[in-house]
Amino acid sequence: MKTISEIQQEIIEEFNIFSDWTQRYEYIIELGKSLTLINKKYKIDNYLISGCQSKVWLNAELVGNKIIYTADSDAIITKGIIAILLRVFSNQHPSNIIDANTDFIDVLGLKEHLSPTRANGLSSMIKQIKMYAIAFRTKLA
Amino acid sequence: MKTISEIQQEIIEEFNIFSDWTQRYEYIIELGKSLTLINKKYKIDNYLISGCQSKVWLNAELVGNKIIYTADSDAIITKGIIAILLRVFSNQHPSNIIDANTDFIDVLGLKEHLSPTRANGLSSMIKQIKMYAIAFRTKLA
Amino acid sequence: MINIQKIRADFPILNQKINGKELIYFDNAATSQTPQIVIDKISNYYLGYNSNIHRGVHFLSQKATEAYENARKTIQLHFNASRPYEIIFTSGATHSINIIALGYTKILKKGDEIIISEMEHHSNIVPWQMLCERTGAILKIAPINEDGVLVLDKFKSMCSKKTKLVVITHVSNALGTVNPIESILSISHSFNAKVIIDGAQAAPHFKIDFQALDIDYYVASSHKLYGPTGVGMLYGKERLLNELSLYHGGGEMIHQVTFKKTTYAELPHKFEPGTPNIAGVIGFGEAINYTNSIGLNNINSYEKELMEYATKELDKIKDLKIYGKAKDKTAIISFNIGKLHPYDLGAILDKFGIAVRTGHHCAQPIIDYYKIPGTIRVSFSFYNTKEEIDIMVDSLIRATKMLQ
Amino acid sequence: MINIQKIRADFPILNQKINGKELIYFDNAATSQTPQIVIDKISNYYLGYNSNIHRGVHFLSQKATEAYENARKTIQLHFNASRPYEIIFTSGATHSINIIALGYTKILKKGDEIIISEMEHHSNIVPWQMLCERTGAILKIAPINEDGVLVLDKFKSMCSKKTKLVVITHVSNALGTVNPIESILSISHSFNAKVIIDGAQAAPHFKIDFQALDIDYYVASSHKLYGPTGVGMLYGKERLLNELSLYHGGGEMIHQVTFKKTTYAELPHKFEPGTPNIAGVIGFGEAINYTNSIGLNNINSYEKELMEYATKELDKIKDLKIYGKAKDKTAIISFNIGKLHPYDLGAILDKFGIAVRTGHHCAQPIIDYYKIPGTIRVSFSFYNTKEEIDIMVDSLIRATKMLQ
Ligand SMILES: Cc1ncc(COP(=O)(O)O)c(C=O)c1O
Ligand SMILES: Cc1ncc(COP(=O)(O)O)c(C=O)c1O
Repeated sequence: MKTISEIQQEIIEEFNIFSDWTQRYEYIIELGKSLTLINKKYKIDNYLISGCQSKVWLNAELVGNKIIYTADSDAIITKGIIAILLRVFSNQHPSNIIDANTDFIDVLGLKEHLSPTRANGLSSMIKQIKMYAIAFRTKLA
Repeated sequence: MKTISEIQQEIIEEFNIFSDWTQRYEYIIELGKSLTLINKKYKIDNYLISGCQSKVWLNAELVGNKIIYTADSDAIITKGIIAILLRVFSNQHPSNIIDANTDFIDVLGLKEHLSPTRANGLSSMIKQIKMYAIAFRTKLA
Repeated sequence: MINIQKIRADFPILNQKINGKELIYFDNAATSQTPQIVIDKISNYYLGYNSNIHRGVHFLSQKATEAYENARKTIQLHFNASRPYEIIFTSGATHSINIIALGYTKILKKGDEIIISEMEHHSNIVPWQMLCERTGAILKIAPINEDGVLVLDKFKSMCSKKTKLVVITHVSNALGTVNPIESILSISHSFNAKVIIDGAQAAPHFKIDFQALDIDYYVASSHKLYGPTGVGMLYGKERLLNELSLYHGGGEMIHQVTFKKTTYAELPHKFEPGTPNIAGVIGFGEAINYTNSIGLNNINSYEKELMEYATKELDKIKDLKIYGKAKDKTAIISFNIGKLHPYDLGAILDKFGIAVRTGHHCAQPIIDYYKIPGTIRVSFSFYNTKEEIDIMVDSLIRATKMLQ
Repeated sequence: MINIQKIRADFPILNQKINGKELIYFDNAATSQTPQIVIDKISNYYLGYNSNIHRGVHFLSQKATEAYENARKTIQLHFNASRPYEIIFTSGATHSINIIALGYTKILKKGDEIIISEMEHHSNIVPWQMLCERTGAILKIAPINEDGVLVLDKFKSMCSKKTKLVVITHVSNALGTVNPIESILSISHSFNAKVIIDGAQAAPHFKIDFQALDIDYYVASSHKLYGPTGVGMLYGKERLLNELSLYHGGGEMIHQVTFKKTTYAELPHKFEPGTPNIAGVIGFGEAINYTNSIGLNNINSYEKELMEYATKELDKIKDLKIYGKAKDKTAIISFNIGKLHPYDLGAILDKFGIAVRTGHHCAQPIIDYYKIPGTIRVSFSFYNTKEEIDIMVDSLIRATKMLQ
């Protein structure tokens, strides 16, 4: 089982082979297209994190002592970044999720998408991911 | 009987002998001190033109076909300028008052005191002088 | 005639690279750029005569006051208001609208009606919803058709003697539609209703004559008019402004204050409590001077040319759908490409150095009308060029390929 | 320590002649001067990244948004507020006060009491009079004594469980008195009253810690804080801000708008409808940075030195009477000479190149208290010098001779 920072390092290395933003974006778009679909029953307002640019739906479940996140978005770039975030955060122990940071996103050259002012829902999604982790840690304790 | 513009010219010439603003101001202050007092019964709120810096009281009476203005202020420089204005406008026919302008004040180097934004009451006083003239002209007609 | 080289040199901000590409600024409807002469005017204020205005006896204060009041006269003349004090300086169009809406709190009665169009900006919706909540007045929505055009017949049939206010944008910020304000004014006036016109998107693009059109209220923002941020104007006919009640108190706006009784100053001061945005207002005046030095007619015809060219070129893109097909449109094109999300296209255009706006443009009801998540909005100014449009169209095609 | 040569070089406006004399600017309480670094910050905004903020996907918009939100953080840290969103940007202190006063419209009931001091600025009187008119609340005046000091005992005895709000200036703009806000806060809080502190004249001169002092609401103006015009701040505790009702609607401040129902965004956005004064806010943040680079403690002790020196020198002038003899005073001296009218003295000082303020300083009640037509107010900043004070005293003596 890889740690969060190992996965982050892995992604950074994958991105290193791209020589410009077009390739990075094409990859993200691919990731977006191949993102595992969220269960339809979670694609409702209760699970909605609304940025005013794009919508994000997020669900979290505790399986054993790990959290499984699933998510979706109506915008494909947002979805691609969601795929990256889930790869990092999903299937991890709550404590590790709480402690993790998202600086690797800067390294990938995607910083602007996580700006709280971009209102694409991603920065709220990260907040929400952490909130779930806090809630589930309490449950586990 | 001198016309308004003759009096204005006269004042400009008087001021010409002053070599700097101190002398001009000293003269104005003298004028202020020697201004004929307004009848006490007019020094009440009804006759008040209030600037928020200094107060001006103004009264006007029709004597024959001429208007006699009397006025006062609580600030001496304002009062001095009032003396100049009354010398120009008082004891003149309403029509001539209505047509007259006050550009000569600029020539005297006192322009700033007549700025509507200086709030010393003088610019409102000139408006009021003209209003009286309009009212009395109607009466005479 | 527009000398585009000369004009672009007036706007230093345009001469920069974003992400390695020449900046193409097509977000003018959100905020227009500011010419050097306006920037200098603001700097020179702080370098030379920064001072609080009105009531100051000293030189700097007099100079600042004069510059501030000259800006008011400039704007009065530009829009042909009959008196300088009918121009109230505010902090922006939104603020101007709120002053009017608050001002009607005591005038409107339960059951009175306010008609508002379906294509308003949030800033021209929420204040009226709040006014209705305060007074019990009823908000009625004048509908648009599929082309994004107000259905004038329907509007007319909604008017009655209950109609007290008609609220309408001169130009829709989401679609570019120019509304027929002459007809709206004459219909509304025939029912004795007052008309509030939101000119935020109109004033930058064509000449408006308040007296000739018999306009009741008109609002605009400096930052969309090549001027600084934090300044706006509210025009109202003297008689109407004097009927509005006041909800903001402060210095400047009073005649006399005692704890027993406060009497208010006259127009415009009673609507300008507190120290205003002095540098901003002076810069706003200079921006209007600059606009007039180019000529709004020149601006308008050049921008029309850009619009037509862009519409034609965009129409060539497969699956591109333009929202807003009014005959009379100005400087704004809103569109989507197939089912692509506007955010995705906007994010990629940004990488190409092209600034457009995506989303609901603070006009959610109209976006809801079309049942879409938002649009890409391209908005032009007279410093834009056809070459920029070509690059954008090209970039859109490339972005579309990436996203499909 | 203050390096006065270096500091004066930061303020280019000071280096000019008025009427042939070196400008001496002693009107800092009306508007302070702006250092070059702040002017440059504003210019650089318009030259480099002028753009509407929040919601923009493109580079310029992101950059402007970041700079704007950084200013909020700068100000939060400067005043030690616990959250950035407890700092609301407004168009000035007056605007800030009005937001609070409007916000209490639905909270106050008939018979509730608001206590306000006798030494308030009109901007901190009129909004509360209006609030009382709207709600039936009662305005009670906490008196001052002949020294211009709040009579704390009387204030305390006026407090009761009816007291809902206590409104007090931190520093009197007319007299310079520093009010004992710690005591006022603890007395008020013991009656469960909220305290609104007008910091317009305090924030420029000494450090304030919102959390340490347990401050409920605090307002200030950028243009008195070495920043640009048209910007102010409103601090409120999160819980309190969220209780205030909203009277201004617009873009930015909403979460969702339909004609049926509008839901508001969170703090701080719900109090910042419309496009804010982006350049102004960024400049305001830079002004705070500049102030901190000098150090408010240095500023405070230098200004104290100026104050004491000026008081001593002025006291030598025959028949000169200083209004405001509080032990704790800051950077402001108000006085008259014999029966001379302040306007006359001010007009002559202006001719000597000296900018002072004359009149009632928008604090008529306190001027009425002393039964005078107004005062001459000299207000200092850290770029002023003892030499300037000497010249002023000399000029006052000459002016007095002219007028007698
Ligand atoms: C004590 C005090 N409060 C409030 C204000 C109002 O500030 P502004 O005019 O910047 O809104 C002033 C400004 O003169 C002041 O001195
Ligand atoms: C049509 C319209 N009205 C009002 C506004 C609000 O203007 P401001 O944000 O400058 O107050 C805008 C700005 O987006 C607009 O486009």
